[in-house]
Amino acid sequence: MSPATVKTSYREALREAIREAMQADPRVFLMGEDVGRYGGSYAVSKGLLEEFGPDRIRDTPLSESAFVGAGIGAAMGGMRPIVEIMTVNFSLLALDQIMNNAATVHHMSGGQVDVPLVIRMATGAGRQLAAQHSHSLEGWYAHIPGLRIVTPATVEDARGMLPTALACPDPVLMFENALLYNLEGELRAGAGAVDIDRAAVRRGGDALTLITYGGSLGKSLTAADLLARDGIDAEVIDLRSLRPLDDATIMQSVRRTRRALVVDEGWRSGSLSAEVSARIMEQAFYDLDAPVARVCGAEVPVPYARHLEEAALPQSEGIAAAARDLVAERV
Amino acid sequence: MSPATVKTSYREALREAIREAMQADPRVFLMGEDVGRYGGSYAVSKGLLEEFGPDRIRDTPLSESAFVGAGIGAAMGGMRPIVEIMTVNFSLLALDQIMNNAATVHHMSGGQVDVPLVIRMATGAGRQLAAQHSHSLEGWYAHIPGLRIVTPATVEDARGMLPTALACPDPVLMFENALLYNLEGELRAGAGAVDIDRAAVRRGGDALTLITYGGSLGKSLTAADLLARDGIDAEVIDLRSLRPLDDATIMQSVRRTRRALVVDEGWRSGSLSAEVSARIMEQAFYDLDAPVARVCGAEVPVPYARHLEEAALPQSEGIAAAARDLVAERV
Amino acid sequence: MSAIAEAPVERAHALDLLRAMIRIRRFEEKCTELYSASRIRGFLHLYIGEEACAVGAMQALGPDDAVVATYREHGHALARGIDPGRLMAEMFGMREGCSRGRGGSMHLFDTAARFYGGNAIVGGGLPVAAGLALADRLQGRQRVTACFFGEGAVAEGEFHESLNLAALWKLPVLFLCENNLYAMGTRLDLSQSQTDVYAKAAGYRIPAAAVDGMDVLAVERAVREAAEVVRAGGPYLLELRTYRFRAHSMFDPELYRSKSEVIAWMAKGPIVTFTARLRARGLLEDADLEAIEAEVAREIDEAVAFAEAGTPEPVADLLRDVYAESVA
Amino acid sequence: MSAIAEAPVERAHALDLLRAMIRIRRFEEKCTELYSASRIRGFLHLYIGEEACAVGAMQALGPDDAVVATYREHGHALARGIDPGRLMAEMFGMREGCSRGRGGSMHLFDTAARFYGGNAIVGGGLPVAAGLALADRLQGRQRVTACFFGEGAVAEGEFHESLNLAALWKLPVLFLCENNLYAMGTRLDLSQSQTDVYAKAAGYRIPAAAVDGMDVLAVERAVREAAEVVRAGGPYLLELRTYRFRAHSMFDPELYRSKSEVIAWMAKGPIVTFTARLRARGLLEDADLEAIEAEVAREIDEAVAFAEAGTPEPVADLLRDVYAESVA
Ligand SMILES: Cc1ncc(C[n+]2csc(CCOP(=O)(O)OP(=O)(O)O)c2C)c(N)n1
Ligand SMILES: Cc1ncc(C[n+]2csc(CCOP(=O)(O)OP(=O)(O)O)c2C)c(N)n1
Ligand SMILES: [Mg+2]
Ligand SMILES: [Mg+2]
Repeated sequence: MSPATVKTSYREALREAIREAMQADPRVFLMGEDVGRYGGSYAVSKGLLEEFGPDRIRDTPLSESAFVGAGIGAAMGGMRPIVEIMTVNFSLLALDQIMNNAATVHHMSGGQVDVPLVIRMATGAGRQLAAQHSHSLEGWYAHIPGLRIVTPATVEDARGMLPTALACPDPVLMFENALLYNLEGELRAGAGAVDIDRAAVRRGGDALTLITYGGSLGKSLTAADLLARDGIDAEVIDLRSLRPLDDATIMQSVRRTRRALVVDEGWRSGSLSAEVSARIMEQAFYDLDAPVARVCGAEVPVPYARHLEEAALPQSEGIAAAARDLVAERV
Repeated sequence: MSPATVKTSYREALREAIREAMQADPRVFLMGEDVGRYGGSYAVSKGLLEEFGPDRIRDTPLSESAFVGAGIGAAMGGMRPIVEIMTVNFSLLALDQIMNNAATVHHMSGGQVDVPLVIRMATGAGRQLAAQHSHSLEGWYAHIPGLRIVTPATVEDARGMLPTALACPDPVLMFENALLYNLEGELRAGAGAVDIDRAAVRRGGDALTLITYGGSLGKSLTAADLLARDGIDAEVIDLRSLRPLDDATIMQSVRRTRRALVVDEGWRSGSLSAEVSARIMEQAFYDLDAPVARVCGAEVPVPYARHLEEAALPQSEGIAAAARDLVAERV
Repeated sequence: MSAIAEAPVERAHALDLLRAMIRIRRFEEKCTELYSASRIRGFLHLYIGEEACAVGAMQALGPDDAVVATYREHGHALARGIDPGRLMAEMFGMREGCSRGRGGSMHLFDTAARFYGGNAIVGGGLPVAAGLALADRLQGRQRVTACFFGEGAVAEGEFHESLNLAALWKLPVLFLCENNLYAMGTRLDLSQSQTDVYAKAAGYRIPAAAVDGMDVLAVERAVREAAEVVRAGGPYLLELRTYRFRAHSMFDPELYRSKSEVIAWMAKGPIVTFTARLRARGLLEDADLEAIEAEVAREIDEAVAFAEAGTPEPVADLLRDVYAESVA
Repeated sequence: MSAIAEAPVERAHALDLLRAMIRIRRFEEKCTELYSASRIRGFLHLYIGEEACAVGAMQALGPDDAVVATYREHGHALARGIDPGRLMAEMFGMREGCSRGRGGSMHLFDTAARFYGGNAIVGGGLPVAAGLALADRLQGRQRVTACFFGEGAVAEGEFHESLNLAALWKLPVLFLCENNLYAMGTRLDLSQSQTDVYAKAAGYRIPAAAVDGMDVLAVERAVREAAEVVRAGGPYLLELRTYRFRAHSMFDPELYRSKSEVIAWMAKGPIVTFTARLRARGLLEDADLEAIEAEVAREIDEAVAFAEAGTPEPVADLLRDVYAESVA
């Protein structure tokens, strides 16, 4: 008998995860811009102010550096803060705190100081918000030792990554692709914590491996459907954690399919896709039947006009086309 | 008859480049922390305050975001600012201005607004300055469209990249590895502007290609000398520009040597080395006799203790060892 | 804040001000319509209720002065004299738009009008304004850079750094804080320990004042005075007390304020009060208002028509204008 | 700034204060020696001349209170009671160092003493201090977080954001600005339009004062008063006016100030003036001073011996302590 499931949105799953964590542990609190009275700019925290009060659902001033730094300090002081940065675009204002404090203090204190902090932020393009509001920087953040980077792409992960991240003594950055908030899915009743360091095979296949994460997972699965119509059976890997990367799952798949295409919404040069490609080069070169290919964000500040924005981002058709080229390639 | 040369340090070459630019163009000025009365934290601008006065050699308060933003605004207003951020470590405080304004405004204004700005900063580890003062983020910055990233690694480039960068209508970030300031070299008398978009082959060789830049160039050349003693003839490419990357020069070499090792002081995951490896995968896969290898910074906030810091950074012996392994590898 | 209700005003000028405010109001009302029809997309932040700020302020600026604004800048762009058709085309994402369709509502640019955005990072425009002013200072030009921002930006570090820099270097920046009491859903007293924004200027030794941002004449006078101080050589901070009648953006359910609060402020609206005042002084007849409305309606129809006739940029040109100089 | 030269002081306490200051002075003199001998490397920022600030301030803090300091923190670490041997071993890069040799001079940490660094990004410690205080507030603990920073940090956005946040949320942070007039080579009046640092607190409605940072008793009294305000529930900004006698770091040629300026300040030095005052009041004899010097010399010898006997961390352990929990 399969367990009962409930239909839930990604947004609701996140809210439920926050609520449960706050109920279970008085050290957990949420702070960020407009998380309280406004209800969260993506409505994730809607209703939580009423439930938990303004001490634990803290609206902050527009002071990204200070409230992220305060999250670090509060974590050092024994709390389990969830800091919401409204979107990744504004996180640049807090990058000094993130890289120079959150990521380093455990090491530079010789292991004395822990920073059990979770920073959540919306990420990604696709809503015509133009050049200053469309960054996809989660792969870029994955460069920084001392941080963990997770990218829930399913309702289950939206529900389950937060408790694990909160239990982790290290700073975890959780990137929520803004196009996913309305995603609906069936959640196992009683679904809870999931791991935050393993990749997941979201679709099995033999012809090639699509490696992706976050907002591009759905597009990649759609691409796999398109490919299936042509008789091409693509495996789809959701990285889930961008730091650490789960090399084992990637290599296991690529050694079998012998072809890999990395799909990454970030600007191509220096995106996470490059790291994935380089690792396959290093660990599975002799198993490849064709060079690893990439479908990435175009190297342009994301333009406003709809057709241009669409052209600037990975799309299912483009992914499928690249996959077909890859499968057609012969050594 | 070879032209006369003068012995010059990297520091002096930079200073001479700044001086010449300021003499030639009244729109050029230098601003940053301690560039004036202190003489520049690495003494690059020493003496320039006396020569050009405090209007054009401007000491700024500790306000990285404001003075970088002011550089952007001044460039938009017709000046040719050189902004010095003391070190890359502090540039995180200005990253919003760099990514969200300098890199985007030309595009999001539909090509109307130019930002002819040069931002110079010291970068790199190796002086036991520990976790908050040892970042090598130039490769990471190369992810951002709209910016140009250059890494002078020779006295000639220290002398010649600045005028070209100043003549460029786009924002150019110039990363000066702090260990290079004392580097001495012979400079052609009358040496001036050099290109800022092509890689340079610093040493010819057939056995493999070492691809590197900035502070790792010297170490790679030393490694090449070590290898030469073993009869291994390494080619050494200095990327010079990290954005754009000069694919042609890289591929031309790799197609010939059929083996490539990328040396990058940045933390390995998501460093520029990954992008270089991925591009070789994409453009020269069938010419490779072995997978592209990397020698990078260890994934750790740089520790203070000397022996640990040394172990955390690429060193000539390690580069040579990796090169030997690579050459020994047989398909 | 000084009451200047009785200050004299020339009829022609008064009608110009009124027309400018009505133009913004009707333009934005049209925008909401077009947004519902999905002709405009992305974020759309309306200035409705705050028109007196931009209109009053622009009176004090000459063509050589510069303007730096935020993502809530339709009003500033119009008041600055940028053609409504080019603005509308921008929001349609057309090549004929003032930013070639690359920017959209949040990134209106026009260098000919010295209008430097359309900046959508809160606080991000302040350092840039300081830099524009620095360029003027270094080149010996007697210009003002007017920098608009919301009271929410006051909490950002860039506010602090920029005001200090401007004061220290005597940069001709006119800081214009449009205090509409809310930053999205965050009321001023939940973001600032000191809620008198203008009082913060003392920490930088910058002269400052607050003015009723609902009174276009008061704004004009205050900005003229402030601009004179700036031209004489140094920054000034003017707080414009106003209110946003509409939601923060098209996605805002407005949970954070009561309908009655909004209605009370609407009664103090810049257009309704100015109209009443002009009528009371006999400077405005029904026919004047009708003429203005008709003229504005025609302008907006033309703007929409212009936008609709616009051409989308070819997808093949996606990568243009990333660099001014083509890269290798 | 209040003159409290005549305030009464107990002899034992006075000698404690003097000993604490002399300990710092001699410790750092030893550090310069060891730096010349390349036993200590990296950056070394000396506190010489400023000892009264840390020593006076620590008197007002209990063991449960927290300290956040900068890269110029040897004095704070010593005054907080951290073992000099562990500090010296840290600077030697040894496993027995207070940060296991990973931090060095700029990153002294000791959670047992609630000493949270050792922060080398100017201004970067202020938000963290606000967060530590927030944790106390949320957990209902009556603690103070003392946050030291230089006057150079006042220009950073993080200063502004942190003071506002602390005031808004009534966080128990004691902001201690050590105004030594220079940030590297930049004199205060070249970095601040308002050179009275404490006056900036008004912009946040934070109580504030300035005190003679060369007078250890004045500092102690001012910090006690300030800490009481903080414990009662909200931040306080205290400006400690002092001077750095030595170069900014070991690489600084000191082009930006005159030798005579330095000499004039040395005459006002915290140890020389306090010694003279105690002598004048008959609270200090030559023998006392000799005893203190002898005791301190012994402590420092022991510290150096401890450091020299330290063990370098094996290179194989390079990657430890990047994460508290091992990653896949
Ligand atoms: C740095 C930054 N943080 C957050 C946001 C998201 N955001 C956009 S507008 C806004 C409120 C700004 O309020 P205010 O400055 O008062 O201007 P108003 O919208 O009231 O005109 C916020 C939080 C942003 N754009 N930039
Ligand atoms: C954000 C940042 N910018 C620049 C530096 C380089 N730097 C180190 S100390 C210093 C001067 C700081 O002066 P102040 O705050 O007055 O402290 P003091 O050194 O006088 O104790 C500078 C510029 C830094 N560490 N961090
Ligand atoms: Mg507002
Ligand atoms: Mg100082």
